[in-house]
This record gives sequence, C-alpha cells and structure tokens, in this order.
Amino acid sequence: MKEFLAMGGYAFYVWTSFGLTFVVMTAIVLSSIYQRRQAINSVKRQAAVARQRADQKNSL
Amino acid sequence: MLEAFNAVLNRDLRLAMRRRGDWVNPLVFFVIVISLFPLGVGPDTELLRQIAPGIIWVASLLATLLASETLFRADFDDGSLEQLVLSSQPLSVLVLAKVLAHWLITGLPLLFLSPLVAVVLQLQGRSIPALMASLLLGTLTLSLVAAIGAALTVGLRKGGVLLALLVLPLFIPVLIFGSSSVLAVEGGFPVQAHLSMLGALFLLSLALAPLAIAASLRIIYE
Amino acid sequence: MFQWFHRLASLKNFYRLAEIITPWLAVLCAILLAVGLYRGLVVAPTDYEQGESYRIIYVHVPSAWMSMFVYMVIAFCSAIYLVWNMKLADIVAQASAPMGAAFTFLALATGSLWGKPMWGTWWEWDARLTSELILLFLYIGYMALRGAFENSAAGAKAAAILALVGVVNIPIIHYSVEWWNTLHQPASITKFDTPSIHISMLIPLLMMALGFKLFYLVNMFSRTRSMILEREASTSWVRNRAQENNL
Amino acid sequence: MSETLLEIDDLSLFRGQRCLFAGLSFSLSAGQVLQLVGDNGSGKTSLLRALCTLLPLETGTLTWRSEPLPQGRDNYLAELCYAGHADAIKLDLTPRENLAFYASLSNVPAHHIDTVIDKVGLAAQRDLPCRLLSAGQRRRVSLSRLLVSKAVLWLLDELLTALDAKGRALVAGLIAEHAAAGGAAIFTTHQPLSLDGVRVDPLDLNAIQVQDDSGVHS
Repeated sequence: MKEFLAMGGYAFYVWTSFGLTFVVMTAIVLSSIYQRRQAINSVKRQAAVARQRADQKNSL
Repeated sequence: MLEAFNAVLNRDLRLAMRRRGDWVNPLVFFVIVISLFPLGVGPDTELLRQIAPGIIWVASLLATLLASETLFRADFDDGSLEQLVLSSQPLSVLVLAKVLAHWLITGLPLLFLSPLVAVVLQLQGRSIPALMASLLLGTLTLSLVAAIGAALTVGLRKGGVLLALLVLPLFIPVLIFGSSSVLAVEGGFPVQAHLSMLGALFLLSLALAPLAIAASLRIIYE
Repeated sequence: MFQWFHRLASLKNFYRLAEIITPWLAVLCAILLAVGLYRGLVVAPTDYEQGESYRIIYVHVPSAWMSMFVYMVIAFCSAIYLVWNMKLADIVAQASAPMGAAFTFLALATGSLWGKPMWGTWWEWDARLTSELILLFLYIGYMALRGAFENSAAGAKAAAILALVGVVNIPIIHYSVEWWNTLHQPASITKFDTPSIHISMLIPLLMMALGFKLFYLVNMFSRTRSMILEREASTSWVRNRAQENNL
Repeated sequence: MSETLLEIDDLSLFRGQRCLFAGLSFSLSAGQVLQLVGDNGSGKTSLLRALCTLLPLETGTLTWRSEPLPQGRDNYLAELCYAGHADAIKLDLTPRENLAFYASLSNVPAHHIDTVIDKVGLAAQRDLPCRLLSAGQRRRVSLSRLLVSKAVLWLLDELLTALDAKGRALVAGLIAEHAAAGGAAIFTTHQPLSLDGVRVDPLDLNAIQVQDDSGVHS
C-alpha cells in the first residue's frame, strides 16, 4: 500500500494530477446540480406569479 | 457590384484623408512599441538581432488589432452601417471594400515603415525584402481576421478588450509564419516555404472572412 | 404558427429523452471511471522509461481528447443553429462551453504536472501544450463574447459565428504550432503519447476516455435540461409539470 | 384597385423574452401611406426594423410583389429605403458626396443629385462638409437619400425629428408626391403631419398588443 502511494517517487505529481481532476470534475457536477436547482426554483416562482394573477382575474 | 465596391472604397479613403488621427495613431503605436524593446532587454546588438523578427511581428499584430477597433465603429455610430447591411448589393463585397480601405490606411504604412525599424533593431539588410513580403501577406490576413472580431464586437460598449481576446489567438499562425520567414533569411535558409504558407493563409482568409464578417454584421442589429 | 409549436415540441421531447437516459449514462460512467482508475493505477504495469509518472496519462489524455471533442460539438451545434435556427443546438453549445474549458484547463494542468519530472520544468513550449493553451483562449473568448451581449439571441448567434471561425482555425493553429516547435526544438526528449503503448496500459486509457465522454454527456444533458426549463418557463408543458411537482 | 406591393401575414415580434405583438397582418398597395400609431414601447421602431429585414421575424411572412422573403430579399431591398433615427451621413463629407455614395451603393445614376439637393433646399450648402450643417439640415440630407435611391417603399422612423415648420411641410410634400407617383410609405412620428391630397391610414399597434405579458401566445 505504501509503495502504491509512493508511485515510485512520483507521488506528488501523480496524486496532484488525479486530485486536481477529481476536484474539477466534482465542481462540474456540483455546478450542474446548482443550475438545475436554480432552474426549478425559477420555474416554480414564475408559475406561482402566474397562478396569483389568474386568481386575481377570476375574483374580479 | 464593382461600382458599390468602389464607392465604399473611395468613401473610406476620402474620409481617412480628412481625419488624420485614424491612420497616424496605429503607426505611432507601432514605432513606440518597437522602441520599448531595446529599453527593456538592453542595447545588446546580437540579442536584438535575434529577437527582432519576433518584436516587429508582435508589434504589427498589436497595431493591426488596435486599428481594427475603429473599422466599423464610426459607421455603426452614425447609422451608415445599417444602410450597408440593407443594401441590395452583397454585403460580403462591401465589407471587403471596407477592409481593403482600412488596410491601405493602417496596414500599408507599416510596410513602408518596416525597413526603418529593421535597421534600428540591427537586422541584416538582406532580410528586409523577406520582412516586407511577409508583412504584406501577413497584415492583409490579419486585417481580414481582425475585421471578424471587430464586426462581432462593434455593437458592444466594452468591445476593446473582448476584441483582443477573440482575435489574438487567431493571429498565431500568421505570427509564426511571419517571424519565421525573417528568421529563415537571417539564418541563410530559403524563405519560399514560409511565404507560400502566408500566401495560403491570405487566400483562405480572403475567401472566408468576408462571409463571416457579413454574417456578424447582420446579427448585431437583432 | 406551426414552426413555433414545432420548436417547442422538440425542446420538450429532448427534455423527456434526456430525463430517461441520463441516469443510465451516469451509472455506466461511474462504473467505467471506477474500473478504469483501478486498472490504470493498480493493475497496469510500470512504464520502463517513465516509471510510475506515466500514470498521469490516464487523466491527461482523456482531458485533452475531451477538450477537442467538446469544441467540435460546439462548432457542430453552432452550424446547425446558424443554418436551421434550431434553439436546442444553441442550448447544447452553451451548456458545453464551460465544461470544454474545464477539460482544457485539466489537460494543461496535468500536462504541466507530467512535464515537471519528465522535462525538469513546469512549462515546456511543447506543441501539444501550446495548442491546448490556445484552445483555452478560444473557449474563454467564446464564453466572454456570448456573455457580453444584452440580447441573448444575438449573443448566441455571435458566439456561433466565432465557434465556426475557431473551428476553421484550429487545424491551422495546430499545424503552425507543430511546425514552429520542430523549427525551434529539433530534438524532443520524450513524446507524450508513445505510439506503441502496451495493451494492458491501453485498455484502462480507453475506459477512462469513454468514462470522461459519458461524464460530459451526463452533465451536458443535465445543464441542457436546466436551460430548457428556464427558457420555456412560461409554456404550458413546463407549468403542468411544475404543478405535478415532476420537473 | 392599385397593385398590392407589400403583404404582412401573422407577424409576431419579440424583444428578448417579451412579445411586442403577435398576429399582425396588413397589406400595402402602391400609392398608400401608412402611419404606425402606438405608445412608447409598443414596437413601432421594432416593426419598421423588422420590415426592412434588420430584425428577424419570430413568426409570420413578408411578401413583396407576390414574392415571399427570404427568396425575394434582394429584389425587396433594391426597392426599399429605410431612414432610421440616425442620419446615416458622414459629417466629414459634403451633402453631394454623401448622396453620390448612396447613389452608387443602390446602383442608380448620380446625375440628378443636384436637382434633389435643390429640392430639399440645400443648394447653398451642397459643397460644405455636413459637420457645418445644423441638425435640421443634416436631416434633410438624410431624407434626400429617399429621392436619390428611387426606392418604391419608404420606411421612415421619426421622420420629423429636428425639422422646423418649413422642413415638415417639405417632407409632407415629398411623401405626397411619392404616393402620387405610385410609391408607398410607412412612417412613425410624434408630431402631427398633414399630407395634402393623400390619405394616411393609421395602423394602431396598441390594438394588437398581446395582453398577457408572459410573452407567450399559445
């Protein structure tokens, strides 16, 4: 295990590369999730506004 | 079609005659940038000669970029660009006339100035024809490519920095073949291959750039 | 009127299609990446020339491939958008650009990390790294141009034109940089991609590459769906699904 | 019944996500003059810009002399002259040079330029740089393009801006003459404009605006 982590003396370069890749890909996933939440919230907000307006029209 | 081409060309040249600043400023910029380098790297003759092709080419790149910002700006502001877009003549021909006029005003003077800066930067006399030939083909290509960026950004308020970001990466092939053709002569190698690459780039941009410019000018009004 | 409904329908259909296949792709992607990582890091033998440091290719090469692939997707979608005015193509291009830039950045960073032990320097003006750097500039320009327009339709078309100009230029830039590189550095010490790579090293590489591609697809579908929702927020099909809490 | 030149069918225009109007249909015959009426923001300028093909149509068709666009685009543009908010003249050039440029751009002979300049009352200024002219005089140069171009369809946005009473009368006369000669015009203005002997049909954009401001008409 120790030998595996040492990567034949190149541990820093190899693990930084893989770590960086992991960080960037996680960031991509998180931002996809964030965008989806934003979109859903915005749709719900707009739907609520539209419903309110329709109710007002009906009550008039 | 030819009549419309000439009309645009003549109008732009006449306007440039009446407004000096447009074509003098990029020239002065070119000279200043070049004179900065010896001050920055030191007056070592040998070093200067080695980096001279690169310096001259980078300076022409930046001068072309700077000049291209004004290419469509005035026409956009006073509404005459709209009239060009609405003309029944092919827009790509009209913009080609504009680019040609612009090159005659801002690119050609660089060409005539280049022997002077070559001497200042200690280039050998025999490199000067190659330098001028590469600048002739190269600045024409640069003007065409820069015009695409200028057309895309003309409607934007902060177009200047964006224009540099869009256009400079596209300048790289011209920079490489341009400076290497001078280096080739300096090193005593034949220069034909470099110049024919520049010629190919010029023909390619001559064929495609006007279409891209015309398409860009149509969308900025949406 | 028909055209308008047709466009709505195609966004709606795409939304549904992506909804169905995205989970499957995500599972497949996770499996491929996990197995590829294991086989690449543990099973694959040590390279006799570069030692263990060669294992960086398992993230570097897929990133570099993706950086080109995503640009091609953007250019392809841009052409479709400009010719047929198909809004879905524009959305896909818009959703792809930040990921393409991220892959390009990864290719650069891991290339630099590989270069330090191999070349002894963090940055070598190697043809491939230089091309990758220019590609990053093209991505940044694409996103900056789109963002600079107040009118999003005009911004989309401007960005599409720029993407097409870029795609014509990429081979020229690549060729010229390679030419410049051989001119100035006649003897390159080690080529990055060894042409005769052993099969036990190649298989994990291909798995990682496919995993990256699926990773891009999953995220691209998700982002495209989000953008469709925002653009179509006031249409009846989105409203209905919002009411059923099934977005 | 005079010949129908321009037919607009089911046209909708969007600015961003906002629908300006939808389902607009009208036609324009030779000799007809149309005034666009509507509040600020009702889309008068956008409609004119869409009619001269600067803005894309969200839906709908535009037909010129029975030939639908985009196929008939070049023929349409050749017979169209658009005068927008901007004067579209070069201040460093003289009125004569400006008009000569537009004449060769629209491929018409330039020999009647001097007559046109006399007609709009700029005979004394025709060789002065436009920079030295007043705003109203520059507007007159800009409107001279209409006469120089020999266009059949005039699209005029805020055509009376910067013009004095005399200038307004001049423009009214030009439009009346144009209509009498079989031309057509669509214009917007905030000032009243009376044309002698020519009927001006109003086109009210307020009336066809979509009430639902969500911008979707489905």
